[in-house]
Amino acid sequence: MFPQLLVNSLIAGAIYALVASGFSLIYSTCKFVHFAHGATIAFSAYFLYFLFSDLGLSFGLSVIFTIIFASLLGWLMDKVVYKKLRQRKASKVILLMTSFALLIFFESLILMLFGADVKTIGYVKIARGFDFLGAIITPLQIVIIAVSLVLLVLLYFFMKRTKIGKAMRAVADNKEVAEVVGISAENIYSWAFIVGSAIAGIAAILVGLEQNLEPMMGTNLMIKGFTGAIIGGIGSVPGAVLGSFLLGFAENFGIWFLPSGYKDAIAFAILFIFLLFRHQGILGIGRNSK
Amino acid sequence: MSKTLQIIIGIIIIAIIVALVFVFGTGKTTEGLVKIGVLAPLTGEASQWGVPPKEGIELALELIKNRVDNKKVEVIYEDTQCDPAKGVSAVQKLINIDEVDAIIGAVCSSVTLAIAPIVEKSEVPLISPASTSPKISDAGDYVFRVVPSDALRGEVFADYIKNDVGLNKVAILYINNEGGAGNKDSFKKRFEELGGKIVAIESYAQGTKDVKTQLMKIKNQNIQAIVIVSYPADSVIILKQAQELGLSLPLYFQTEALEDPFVLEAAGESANGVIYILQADPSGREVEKFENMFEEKFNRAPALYAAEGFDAFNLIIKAIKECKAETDLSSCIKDELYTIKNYQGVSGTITFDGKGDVLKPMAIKKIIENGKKKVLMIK
Amino acid sequence: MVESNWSNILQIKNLKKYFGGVKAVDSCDFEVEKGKITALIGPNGAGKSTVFNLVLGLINPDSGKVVFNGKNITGLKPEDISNLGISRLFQQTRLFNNLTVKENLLLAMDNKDVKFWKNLLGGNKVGKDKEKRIEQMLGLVGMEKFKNKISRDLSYGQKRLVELIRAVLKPHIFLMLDEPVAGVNPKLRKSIKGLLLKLKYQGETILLIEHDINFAFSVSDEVIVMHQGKILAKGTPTQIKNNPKVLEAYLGEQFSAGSS
Amino acid sequence: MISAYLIHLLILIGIYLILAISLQLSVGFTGLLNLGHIAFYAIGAYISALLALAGLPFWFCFLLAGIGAMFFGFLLAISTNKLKGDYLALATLAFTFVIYAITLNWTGLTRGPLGLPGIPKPSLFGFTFSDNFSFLVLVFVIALISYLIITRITKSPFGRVLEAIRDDELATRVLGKNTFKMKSYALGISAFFAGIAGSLYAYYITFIDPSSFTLSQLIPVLAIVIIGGLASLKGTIIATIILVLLPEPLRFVGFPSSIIGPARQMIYALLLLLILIKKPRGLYGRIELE
Repeated sequence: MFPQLLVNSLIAGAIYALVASGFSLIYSTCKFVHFAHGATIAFSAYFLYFLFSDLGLSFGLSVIFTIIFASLLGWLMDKVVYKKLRQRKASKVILLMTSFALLIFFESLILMLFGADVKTIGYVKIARGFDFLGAIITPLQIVIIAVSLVLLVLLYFFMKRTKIGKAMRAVADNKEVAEVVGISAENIYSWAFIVGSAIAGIAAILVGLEQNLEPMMGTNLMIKGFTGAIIGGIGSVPGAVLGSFLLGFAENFGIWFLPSGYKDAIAFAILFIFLLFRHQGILGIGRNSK
Repeated sequence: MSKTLQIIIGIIIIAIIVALVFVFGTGKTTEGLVKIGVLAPLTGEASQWGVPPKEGIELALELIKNRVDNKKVEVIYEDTQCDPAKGVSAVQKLINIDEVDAIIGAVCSSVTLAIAPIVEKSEVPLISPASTSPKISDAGDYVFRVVPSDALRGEVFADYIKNDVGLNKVAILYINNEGGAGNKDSFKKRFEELGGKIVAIESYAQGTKDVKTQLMKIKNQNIQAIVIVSYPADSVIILKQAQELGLSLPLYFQTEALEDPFVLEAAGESANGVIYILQADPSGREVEKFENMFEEKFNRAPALYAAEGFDAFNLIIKAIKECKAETDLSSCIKDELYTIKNYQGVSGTITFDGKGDVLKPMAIKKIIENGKKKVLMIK
Repeated sequence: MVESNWSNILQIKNLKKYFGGVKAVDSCDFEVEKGKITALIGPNGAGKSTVFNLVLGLINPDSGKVVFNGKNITGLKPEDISNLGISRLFQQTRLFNNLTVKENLLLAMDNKDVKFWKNLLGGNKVGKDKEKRIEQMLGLVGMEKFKNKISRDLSYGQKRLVELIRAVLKPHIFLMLDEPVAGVNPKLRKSIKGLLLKLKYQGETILLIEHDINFAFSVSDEVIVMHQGKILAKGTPTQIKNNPKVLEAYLGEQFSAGSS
Repeated sequence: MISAYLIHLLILIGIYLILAISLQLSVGFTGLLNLGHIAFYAIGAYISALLALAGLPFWFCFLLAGIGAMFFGFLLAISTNKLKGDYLALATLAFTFVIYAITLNWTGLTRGPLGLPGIPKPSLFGFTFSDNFSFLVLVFVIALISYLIITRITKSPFGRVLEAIRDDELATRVLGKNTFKMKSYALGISAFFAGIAGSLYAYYITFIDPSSFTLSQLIPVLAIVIIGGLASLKGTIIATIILVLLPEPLRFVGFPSSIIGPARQMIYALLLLLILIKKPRGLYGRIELE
């Protein structure tokens, strides 16, 4: 049974990582908890459903448009709402509250536009997974794990090599200093939202295919994604992916021994323990409060 | 006080005044008006089984062209979000402001249990289209429901599996919410009474999309079948992941979820051979008429509990007709409802017992192949 | 001021603190004599503020000992060290921005406000004598009319003055001031210098970090020069002025002959 | 009769007021971004419900609910002492999820998802608060006492130290105050009142289950504290009235029945966003967090 548990954990971890990486990118740069990231994922998944199942666009086109839609949605949230609050130097608790309000708003909008009934994107047929060293896994699940790992590598290079990536890390490290050397923080915030939400688009596509769609999917994914991000180290994006895989493993191996009702309890207990003993997470940089 | 502050406070006050005027405006002409309140989770996680009953009611209202005898029928919808506190707020408003004559709802047992004492004290009859918790049976004289309690469903299904199919060792996978736990408890009690053995019990949280490890734990045991209690969305996930894991065990769903067209469409062949239990359909004619009319209005098939919403509304209308010029319409409706025997509803033949519960024959159905179903037994 | 038999109020013994590769404090040894004003000077990054943080327990040393008033206080919590009688002024302003000047000062005057039940039942009211003391201290630096102003609305210089008064008002036997006159206009510098000298004549012991060497020399009895985490030299201002090591490593051209 | 409906709303306002002013004590006055408040609300509700169902007198269940919640408040304070800002928010939010998972799965104690129905009406000195009006009087009196106690705390020198901790904890420690003890008191007292509110909720709604104590119940209370204005008890009262009454007029607006649910949620979210953007410091906010 061990290989199958391993595969289940990898799949779960990969899905959480897709959610956590986007969220963590936005958090590390803009320094606030953007809970409405879940709504971006949910809305993008429904947008893919609208393009592919309703309008009947080709799957390839629908995917590209969905990713564009996701980054546009994230960018709009920043420009229309968060930017005003930043200009008024609103404190973190207000930004957090605003992200909750945005989450409620978008989830109700999805409910109004698409109704409450369960939707599935019928692109991938349900078929018995094939054997892979004694564990059963479907092609889509392999794609999810692969994309998640590739994403980790791409993100790593994006942050290390590209101009925007370095600027983001500079702003994340010290906004004032970054501005002194000519990086416009506002500009970088927009980029953080664009890239972070694009990742949310990718997550929406893969999760939308693997699971069915419901209006509240954003909140559920977001809670696990942010748990993974914190365990991995809220400040570091690769950490978020690592933390998400750890969460996937802990949950699945955990309920192998404990009654399965405790799946969420295990996840949150680990989160709590990490926040107490190593609050900066595995890869996080310990911000010693001066 | 700054300008913007005054604007905000102004908006709130105007809104409240408008609301009260709106209320008083309609309040007066109650003679020629029958008011029915509807409580259902229209948003939030439970909206997937809160919206269908509302649609069933809308269809029924349209069919009677908003009138009964010489009175106009008005339906007022309230969103409970499956939250007891919001349910109490909504029912207080329906009873004390709108002065409704009857209530259809709530959907979630938790809300029904919270509002039961209030409707009991205000003597307003309530018919729940979906609350299945056994506790509701003795929640009050004014509390009715058109769905069998989990207790009944669990017993019938346990009898069927133990005696008719003849299985002794099963596992249970249930959704960890009020409906799921209620069904699990009643099945387990009855099945063990009959000498069967529950080898493993696994659960999953509402809203989870990954039950692979739970299925694996069950696959690991030596059992003859899995009894599953789930809602529409989760049923698709369970069927999909069971197929993906190559689970060959026969699946028995103690839920009407498989009757939901979305589930069959999404699950595809992974649903073939699955057996589930639901309230027995009356003669086909009744159900087909309802489904065609529903399709015409909403251009999609009726989802779970839409039929129950439809029946609940028509039962109240039937009671109102009998009551004619009664002064205290609410109590009269209550008394009339207790006289309902073998009512041919679209959700099954309905007879109310002394506690307002419904005695409905249960049907065991088997899904032959992509959507085609066969009734195996009526118990 | 409680009399203790030791002539030195503070002893630093072989203190070490490395941040990664940076040797912020590299085995320092020095003492601070009671009843005197001692200045700790040195170029930026010499480790002066780090020594202050080590003494006050904000960060723990890698090795070495801090003895205060005959008691080894290494590793104690900041609040416990502070209650032994040390009052500190931070380098950047750390006033309680949302509270008024008076509230900032009241917080320092005693620790009776941490008792929950006494405060809940109405004890610990602000007595007449406290009001007078606050008014009197604020008068020293001409800030009495700002008593009820919210601290964040004060200018930088005014904030420094209030913080200085807060440090002095806190019951203490040893004052540690981190650049008390930095960013303060010349007129106010004179009144601060006057205040420090007045405190010294009242028998107080002051250790201050100062960038402005002229001000340091003009007010202190002893000077300790730090450079790259080490003690370069110790002595009276005149000795330090002529000390070749200090001249070469640190003072160089900017030291002007006359003192202000 | 309209009065019964208004009485119901006033009872809700009373309960939410106790919840909001106690949250204000930890968020507004002590600067502890405590998102675990609903967990204490749940603990209080469950303790008093279980004891009431066991037939114990009202005053005993009521007080024990407060004390029980306070105990968990101290526990949380001790474990999260070193955490600041976002980390504290995330740890306390994780605490809420842990308590939710426990109440959901410890079926032996809490009957899990089946909840606890049939909680008896409270009775004091022989008088049973059976009708809503007498219950309103009870809630009003308790809310008034809570308000007076919390006002007294925040106006006293003890409250001044809490505000000092909010503005600059390090400087407060350097003045010789044991901020750890003070923060524990603040969190403990705020948890006590949340427990009291939970007890009143249980007695009033007569049925509690885990789903009544989740993130969606935290958002309105946090909104009240922010919109009322941090560290302003007067603002909190007005914000409680506004936010509890806000959804009510929406019930009377005749939306087409197909979108009635989501439409109200969206307007509620929009109004929330409007107030947050227009007044980031809240209606009576007088302080600025960093």
